[in-house]
Amino acid sequence: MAEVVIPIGPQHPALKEPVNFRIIADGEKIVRLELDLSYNHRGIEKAAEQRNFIRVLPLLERVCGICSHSHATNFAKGVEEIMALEIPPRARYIRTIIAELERMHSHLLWLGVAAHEIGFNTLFMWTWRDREAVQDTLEEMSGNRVHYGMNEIGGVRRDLTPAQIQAALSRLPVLEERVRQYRQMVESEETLLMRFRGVGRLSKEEVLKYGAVGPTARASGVDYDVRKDDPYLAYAEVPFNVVTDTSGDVYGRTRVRVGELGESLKIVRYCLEHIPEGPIRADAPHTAPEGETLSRYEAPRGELAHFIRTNGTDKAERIDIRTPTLANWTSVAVCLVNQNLADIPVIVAAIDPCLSCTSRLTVVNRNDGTAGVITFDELRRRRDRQWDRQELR
Amino acid sequence: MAGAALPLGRRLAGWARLKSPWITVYNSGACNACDIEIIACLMPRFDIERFGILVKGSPRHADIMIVTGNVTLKQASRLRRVWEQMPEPKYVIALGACGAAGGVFHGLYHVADDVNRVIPVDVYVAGCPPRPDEIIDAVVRCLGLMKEDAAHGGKEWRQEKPVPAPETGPAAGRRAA
Amino acid sequence: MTDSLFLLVYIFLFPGFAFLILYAWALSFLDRKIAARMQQRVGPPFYQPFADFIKMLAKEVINPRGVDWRLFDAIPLVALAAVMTAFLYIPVTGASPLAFPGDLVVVLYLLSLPAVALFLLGWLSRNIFAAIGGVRAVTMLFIYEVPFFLAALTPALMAGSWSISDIVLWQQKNLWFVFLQPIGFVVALVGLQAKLERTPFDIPEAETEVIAGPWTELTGRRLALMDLCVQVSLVAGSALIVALFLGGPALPWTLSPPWLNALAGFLLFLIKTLAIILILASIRVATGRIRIDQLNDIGWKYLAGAALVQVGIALVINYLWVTP
Amino acid sequence: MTTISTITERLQGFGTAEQVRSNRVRLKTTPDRVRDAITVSQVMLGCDRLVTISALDHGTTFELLYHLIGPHRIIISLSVSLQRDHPSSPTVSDLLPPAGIYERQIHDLFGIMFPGNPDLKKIILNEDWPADEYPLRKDWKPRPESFYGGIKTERL
Repeated sequence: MAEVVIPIGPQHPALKEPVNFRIIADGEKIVRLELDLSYNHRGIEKAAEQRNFIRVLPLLERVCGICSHSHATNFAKGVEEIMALEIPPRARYIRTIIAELERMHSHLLWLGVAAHEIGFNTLFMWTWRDREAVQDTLEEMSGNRVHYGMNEIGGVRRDLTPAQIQAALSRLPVLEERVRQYRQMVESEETLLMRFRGVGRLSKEEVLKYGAVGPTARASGVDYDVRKDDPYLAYAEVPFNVVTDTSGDVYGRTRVRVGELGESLKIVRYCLEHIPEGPIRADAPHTAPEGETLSRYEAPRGELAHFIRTNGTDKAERIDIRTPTLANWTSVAVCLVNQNLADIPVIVAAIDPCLSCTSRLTVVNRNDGTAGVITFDELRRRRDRQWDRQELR
Repeated sequence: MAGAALPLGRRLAGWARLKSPWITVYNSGACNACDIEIIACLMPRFDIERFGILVKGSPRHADIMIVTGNVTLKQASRLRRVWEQMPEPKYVIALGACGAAGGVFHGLYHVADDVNRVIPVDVYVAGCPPRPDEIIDAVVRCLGLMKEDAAHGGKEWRQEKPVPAPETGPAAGRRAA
Repeated sequence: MTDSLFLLVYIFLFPGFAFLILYAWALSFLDRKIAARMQQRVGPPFYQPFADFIKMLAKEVINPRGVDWRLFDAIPLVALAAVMTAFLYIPVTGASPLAFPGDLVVVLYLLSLPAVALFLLGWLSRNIFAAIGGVRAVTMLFIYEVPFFLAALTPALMAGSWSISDIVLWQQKNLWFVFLQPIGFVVALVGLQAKLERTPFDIPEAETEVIAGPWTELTGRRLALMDLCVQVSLVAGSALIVALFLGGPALPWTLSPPWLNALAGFLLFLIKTLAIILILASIRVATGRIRIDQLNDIGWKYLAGAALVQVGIALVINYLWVTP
Repeated sequence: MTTISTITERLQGFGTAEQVRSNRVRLKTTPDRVRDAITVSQVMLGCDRLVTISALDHGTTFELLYHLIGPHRIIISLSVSLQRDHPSSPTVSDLLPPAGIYERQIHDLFGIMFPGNPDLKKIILNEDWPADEYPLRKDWKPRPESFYGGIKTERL
């Protein structure tokens, strides 16, 4: 039977960001997949080497609009480690609060987008309605809805007033109630279950082999979570659980994310109630001594790793950013094979791809479905014009 | 008002255009922030459908294209092509500091900075990212432009010089052929 | 003379094309508004479908490279004409003056033309997404058409006539078919939802999978006409279900001046179609999209099965109650 | 039980291993021994998971760092130094599938060869990016006469 090549992207409604897949499909079944993520390559890593630490922070925040705090915090954390700088406890707590609020807004966003991918627009609207409450809290604390600009080397830039803490605490009960509703909805809504169950399944062994991270890995029962493994910020003092699931499919990833919403709410509540008094920043030198660190951080999408090498000046020698999405692509290529064409958006969305993160650097990956081994074929000249293209072979 | 002199059909079309602007979003290399703020516009709090605005997947159906972010070099030719697929009359909104001048990415080796280098931009929106209300405001300003254009009978009256198509490289030339 | 004038008015003004289009816009506005309210949004203003239509008419028409533009122009027109014609046979104020024995079959046939038109459009577009969408549209046609036909068949069986107006008359004398054949009613509603390609059956135009499916390459007046075609289908389809299962515009007793009778029937028709729209909109809001293989399962296993059971029950009732 | 001291001890055979953080061991080794070191880390030390491969430009040499982690949550960083002219290191993508992605991007941005990787084609950068230009090398400057990504801007 003839195989059809379907180019998806760089502009496609399922993708809020540019990426190009070439799906080779047989009828409605996917045979193979080729990925090209380079559309967002901007050269941030090069720029990060040419700017000083103060200017790098806003730049890294704009690696990605959804996990902006993750990148900035992770970089600040790494540089502080090289400088051997202890940041004040209040600053740690504020960073933790923002980080968990960010995780909540990201997971709510994901839940909505996943619902949208299966055409369930009502859930999409509802989660985004509740996301506004999180956004309001973030805006009150940081002054911005998306790029918070809270971090600086040695602490945070804004303090939380008691009124802000009260306002944030007053919003939590509603969110807790809504998260309970979503958990119920996710576990009982019929069309949702039909589209999520058994789709894009990854076994525990596959997750370990292909190096998936974050909720994708935890949905398969792999309990990697940097917050527990290598506690940073205030996570060593805050009680919380790592949410895992055993099903390994999109449904499991949904349950993990909804579970993490609840955990994040608990963390935010704990931090707001137990925030210590004191200064919010330590005096940081402008230059960092020679040194290197692998700074890891549990971003909403999974483990984010920054490898930072400093050379005694106020600029970094090298900042190597490995985003969770990049680590997850290999596993996506594996679990897409032999799936239904209609499930592409769901499976791809299930890792919560953050392409602007990923394609500071670009990857093409392709998978030989039958053998289950990653082989890299020749990258053919891309046909980017999706609108009038049809190729049969 | 010049509108009174226009025939009824034209006036009706002009009115309908203002009441039903459909948008398509093109991420030309942004950091996502603008995109999620556009999606936030669809939400119950902002609900742009009450103005008749719909977000369409196909540029063939759209009246207004919102370009988010700086244009990466790879996206430049694609952006131009998607823009060419939109039916007239079409308008472009460049979102955020990146759309206007590259923002924090200004001068990076893989960024073409300004959207206006690739396609003619009608409205710029400041902010990093702009708030949803600012995005809605930009669409409304764009509607104002539409109204004036309808009165002037075209877009030419406010363009000093047409934007040239970007000089494309050998590979891009091959693709187009 | 008066007869042909009456026919002209009936076809072109009321309740023919002019009313039909206005009512289609009204219903599609209501549909969007109901959905928006359920999603806690404000929703569009009342003139929205009209503004959309005018705007699309005024837009540039683009002929994609290699596309036969004559066919591309003709297909939306044919689809729209088919659906509008179908509506003429459905009783709105009283029995349709165009009614003839067997018009139910014609209506069902005409109502399935838009799906074929979508398939042709998708296939002609020379666009991979449009082609996939077109194939999906026609695959879906094969799935939902059988249960839908069977569900529409049962009232005809019981009433002993293939004329919609006769079926309405039968219900006036006896009982609405929704009470006699509840399963058939549900199957017909689900079938109609699939016919109109609304969630959870919007598989051919699934935005996140195939952009806009067969619609992807449509611009300007083609898009406007095709959009209008779907909106008119919404009216025609719900009117058909009203006529078949909810007793149509018929009142249980006859009012003295004929115009009052017609007016009351018309109001009944409006109320009943609005109720159908409310149900359809609720289904649309409360579900996500299913996959085409899942639709295949549901369609053949449950819908067709339920419709067959309904036919069987109808035959038994016929034997025991109606025939003697 | 794998502890940080046993890991350090076990890896001494491949070069100089030292503990650089409470949970991180850094091993300096050579390109020809890196595959063996990774196999040992995988099989005997339980580090079955690749965090990332980082590449650095030191001016005269390139440095590759393979960061591995396992269930014991201890990171092993294997550092490999490469010559600047004809930098190459054997691929590890058959041992660790995710490494394929990282190797490709390092190849594109630094021009480091990974013999054995079945497909080291240009991927990160545009199809018309000039050959032999690697933007993350310290001495790279855009040339005005070249096309980058199908567009020529006056700035470049």
